[in-house]
Amino acid sequence: MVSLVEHLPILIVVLSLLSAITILIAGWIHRRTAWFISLGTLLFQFISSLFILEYVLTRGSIRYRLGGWVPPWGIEYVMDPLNSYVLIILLFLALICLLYSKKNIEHELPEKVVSFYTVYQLLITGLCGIVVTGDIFNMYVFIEIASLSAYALIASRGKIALRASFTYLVLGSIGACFFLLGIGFLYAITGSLNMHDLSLLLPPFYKNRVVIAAFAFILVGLSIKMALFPLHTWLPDAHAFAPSEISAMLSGIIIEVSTYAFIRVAFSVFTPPFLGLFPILEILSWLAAIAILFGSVLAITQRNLKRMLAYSSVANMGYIVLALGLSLSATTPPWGGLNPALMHILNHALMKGCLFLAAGGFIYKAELWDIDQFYQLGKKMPYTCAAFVIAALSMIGIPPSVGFVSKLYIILASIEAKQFFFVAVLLLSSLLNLIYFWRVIETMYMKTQGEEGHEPSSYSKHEIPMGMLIPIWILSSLCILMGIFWLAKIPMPILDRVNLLFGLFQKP
Amino acid sequence: MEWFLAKIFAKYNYWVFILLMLIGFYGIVAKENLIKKILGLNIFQTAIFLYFISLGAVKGGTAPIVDETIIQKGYIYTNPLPHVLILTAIVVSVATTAVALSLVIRMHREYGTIEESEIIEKSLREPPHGENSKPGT
Amino acid sequence: MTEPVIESLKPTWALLCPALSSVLILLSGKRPNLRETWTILASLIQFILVLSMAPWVTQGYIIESYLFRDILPQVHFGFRVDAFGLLFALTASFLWILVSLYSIGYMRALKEHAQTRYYFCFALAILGAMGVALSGNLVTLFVFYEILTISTYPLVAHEQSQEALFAGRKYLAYLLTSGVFLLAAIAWTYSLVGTTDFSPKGILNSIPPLPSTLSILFVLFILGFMKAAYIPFHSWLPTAMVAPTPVSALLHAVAVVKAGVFGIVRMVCYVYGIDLLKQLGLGTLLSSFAAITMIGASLFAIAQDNLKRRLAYSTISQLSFIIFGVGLLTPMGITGAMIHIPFHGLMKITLFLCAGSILVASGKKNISELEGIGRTMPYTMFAFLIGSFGMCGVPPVSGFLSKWLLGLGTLESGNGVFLFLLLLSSFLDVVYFFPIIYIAFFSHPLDGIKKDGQKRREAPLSMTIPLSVTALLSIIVTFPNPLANILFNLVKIAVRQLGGGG
Amino acid sequence: MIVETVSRVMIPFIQLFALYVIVHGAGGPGGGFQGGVVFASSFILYVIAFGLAGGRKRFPESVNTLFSSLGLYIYGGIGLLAILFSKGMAQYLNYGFIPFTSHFEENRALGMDFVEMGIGITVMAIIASIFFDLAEKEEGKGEKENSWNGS
Repeated sequence: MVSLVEHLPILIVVLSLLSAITILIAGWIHRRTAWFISLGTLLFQFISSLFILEYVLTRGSIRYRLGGWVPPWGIEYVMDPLNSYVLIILLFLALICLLYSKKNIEHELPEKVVSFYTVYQLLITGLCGIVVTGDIFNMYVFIEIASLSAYALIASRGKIALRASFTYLVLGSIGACFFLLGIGFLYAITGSLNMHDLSLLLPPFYKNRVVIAAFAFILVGLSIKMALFPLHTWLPDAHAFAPSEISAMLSGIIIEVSTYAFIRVAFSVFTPPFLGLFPILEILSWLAAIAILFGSVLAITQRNLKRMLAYSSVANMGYIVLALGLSLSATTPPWGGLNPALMHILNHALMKGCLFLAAGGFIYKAELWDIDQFYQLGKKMPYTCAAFVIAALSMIGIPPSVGFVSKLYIILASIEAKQFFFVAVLLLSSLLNLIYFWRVIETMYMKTQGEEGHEPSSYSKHEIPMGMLIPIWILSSLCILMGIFWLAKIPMPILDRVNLLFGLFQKP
Repeated sequence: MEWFLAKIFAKYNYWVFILLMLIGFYGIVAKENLIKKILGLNIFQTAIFLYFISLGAVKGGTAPIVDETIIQKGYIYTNPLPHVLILTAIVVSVATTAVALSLVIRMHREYGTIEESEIIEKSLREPPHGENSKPGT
Repeated sequence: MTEPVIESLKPTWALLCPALSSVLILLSGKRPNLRETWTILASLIQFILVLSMAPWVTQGYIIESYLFRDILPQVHFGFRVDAFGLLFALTASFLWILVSLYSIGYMRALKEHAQTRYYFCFALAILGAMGVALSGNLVTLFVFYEILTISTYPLVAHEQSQEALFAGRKYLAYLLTSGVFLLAAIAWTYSLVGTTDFSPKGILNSIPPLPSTLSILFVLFILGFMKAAYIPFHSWLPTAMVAPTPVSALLHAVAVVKAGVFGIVRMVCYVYGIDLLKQLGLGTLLSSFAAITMIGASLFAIAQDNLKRRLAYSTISQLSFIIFGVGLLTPMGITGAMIHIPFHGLMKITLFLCAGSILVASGKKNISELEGIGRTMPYTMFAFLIGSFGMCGVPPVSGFLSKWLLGLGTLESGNGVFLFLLLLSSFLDVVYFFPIIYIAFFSHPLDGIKKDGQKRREAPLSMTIPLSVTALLSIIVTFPNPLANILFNLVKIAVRQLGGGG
Repeated sequence: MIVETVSRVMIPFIQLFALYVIVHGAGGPGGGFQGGVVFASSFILYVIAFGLAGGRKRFPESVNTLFSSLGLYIYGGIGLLAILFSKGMAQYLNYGFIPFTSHFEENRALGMDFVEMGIGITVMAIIASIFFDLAEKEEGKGEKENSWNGS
């Protein structure tokens, strides 16, 4: 007997796929329906993901065999605390971005509303697929579905976005190919593609060069997808010129789901003992430290707000990977293990989501792209700007926001790992964050554009519609609330379960 | 020397795949023309597909259509799983190519060229961004 | 020895006052009267709440109110009010009432822009200062410390001119950088001893002493409390004087800088513990350091012509008295240092409010322009006189008492050089305050504006009353009376708790 | 003239062959992808013989979209039917539980055939639409093509 909740992982993926084509057909009949279908599907998905989390936490992991075939032959979907957690983040941000896009897409891409939502839904399908699957080849397919949809969505604005999308496409395909090659090596040595099965078959071969090469290929492939420092070159343009909700999804979810994929492969397939054999995680954390500094410094030099945020994403991926790199050396709860990395995945999704959506608001109302154009924006668009400020302060790490919590935890983890250099990097980066966000905030609120800027007409309110404002505000208030929740340890049991799963620290 | 050659030819499928991969990679990196870049990408992907398929090959194996005769006569048949996987991967690769081509078509329509450097040059000359809120205009 | 603990939500309520009022202020931005009513109301309620905690604390209880337990193992987010914290809280909340009144007059008289933002940030800043005062551990303190920094930025850059923006940037650059050091220091402390709770015994003495580690940590902490504006990290404070005067008054004479000093005292007495510091010999170092600031800032002050800038340097110098006193690590020194927090607050706020009144009434900012102002604004300048006497340590004013105690502290520590430095600094105080008084009262303005200058022209009542009150109070607290008793009792209890269970 | 006549004769056979390939996907060489492409080639032949406009008339864009969606619906829906008919007992794609016939294995085979058909229809529609798009040089529809790699 399979309980109803156990069907939800597959339903999340399949219904999302079916709704994508339903949107396409319904869009022929009436354009307006597209958004509503998408909304309905996403609501269903989001609520299901909550049920899944509840089920996983109370009754243990779900192992769902597609078509009743027994793994390792059949494809298996596995829900454990790690991916139920990521799934919720993913669907939540997707829902928020969808709410936002109703007005924004009608404004930005009036001719392509239907195809936008179709592809958007496909993107969600791909992302959900990456998260729920327990089969490594299946993961590759879903990564490609998500990436292809992302290429199309990025390109939807035309002009420069086309070039950005093309760059992303080429690099992303190379990354996917590397990932596929890694899978091929693993398959060559074990003859299995099921992650659980692989993790059981691999240990005798840990010192085998093929396995190491497989890991290296997978690491490089996924690093491209998650824009880890030397491989981030596609990211700034793609983030900057995509429609804003897609930028938010890219920065808040897509690169982070790739990080999830890496965590899954590194910890579920290769398992911590393998990672302990080689200084992989150390190299990663050093790269991440460079990424943090490099991203922050380049962010300072940007004039375009969305590009600046994009570089900030590079830095934030650095945070996540740095935390990931420390996960084996820092083992004391609550900051040990994967906790800080998983925390920052959620926190970054909230903060960057809010920032990109707010940046989209400026573009929507006034076509403002560059930071130096933001004179008096604090008066014209008070609510959007206030949300932006909250999220920016959170990025800087002002307590009690989410940014502060992640920073604190990563610092504590690096102190435990005796990596004082990383502490310095983290602290320095929060100062750099301050510099580039403060430039924006100062221009918004404080600077006056010479004398003509004082005309009373420029003070009139010019706020974005409610449909866009509410999602922004949900995210920005969550930036604070979630920080308090983290401090109150409300979501901690989930993370503790994740660490238990990988044996990263034993509960006392 | 002989030993070396034997070593190389024993695993010739790997050498072919690596060679193809590098050719593809060269195409992606070095070619200015976007279509050629896509071709390079395709070669790159195909190399990996070939590698996968060669994994499944068994010397002297027949097609993996299993019916009574094959089982009775104890024929060796090649491993079909990599082929199935590659079928999916080919679909993915075709889709990627389709998207890439459509991007190139649209770029050609915008800029009138498919040389990367010219596109970059032209895109830098146009007003920074902003004006393109309505695509295709 | 552990003190009896009372669980009470009062500290939380006291903090909710400014938090709620900030929201209400934002909501009623269109109606100035309502908006300012909220400010006054919140400040009054908050003061009453804080005052109502005083009886418990003077009986030796400690009030605890934890919102979230175990945000990290052994770290609770919440408040723990002891005598020293309450002392600062009382000072800050009391002065908030007066400054609120004053700023209504000031802001209206000068028709400043963005008043809603001003009051909003003001309330948030008080929230930060109160949080710093009442917090029970370093993590909570850090949270409010950063809130204080951020919320005062819009106040500093209020004018939005190039100069104000520059000042704001400098302000943030200094203070957030220091916040980073503070965070590093806190995280390090936590990883060393596994707790960040303040304890009168100190918490860092629970581990085997590692002189070099603890010294580096000490430097980190000191850098972390850059709000105390010690030399060479003082230059943000004079620059920040471009802010509206009530802001300078409350935030740069009371809340912000005092939060820094408060933090240093907390760190010295409650994190390191007096014994440990004596062992490490860091106290003398701290005092010498503070002494340099005392003398140096006074010398700088002499050179300033802008009244507010001179007062700012005076603040820097006076703050170092507190650090100096704590660094002596003797009961008397610490008593003097602690009591100097409210006393200096009262006196300095009087001076700043006077400076603001002068600006509103006559539009003058520089000391050289103040000729004869003692006659046109007698009340204001009389209050100023009291304040500056206090600064110099002239007996009937409270500044005398704290300096007396500090002097005793230096003798107790047996270091004659420190006594000399203290006296020298007091002398320098006279040197830079006397000219102001001389110019104001005895110097005659130039003939051309003489007639005009002879008329009495005080600032609005809502401005003159607060400054008179603070001036009066700074005399009253010198003599035994209920108010002074509360303050002295608090200090006594705090020192007794620190004094190794004595 | 010759081309047209030959095409007229050839097209039905091509399509028949395509159907053969599609339904043999489960038990032998062939399947939805191959069959779909063969089927689409018949349209391409038609367009070559009778011109673009004629081809478009026979196979308009709306039908194209409808077919591509229909294929996916069949593909996804059959799997869902498995859950529905077994009242939540069986997993997704467990075709054995769909009561086409009374026999479990036969059900499974039939289920797979249906899936192959779904794939075939989608592939056919998409290949045709790519062909038309490229031929007509219309506004590029980069977004639409990838709706089929889900199958």
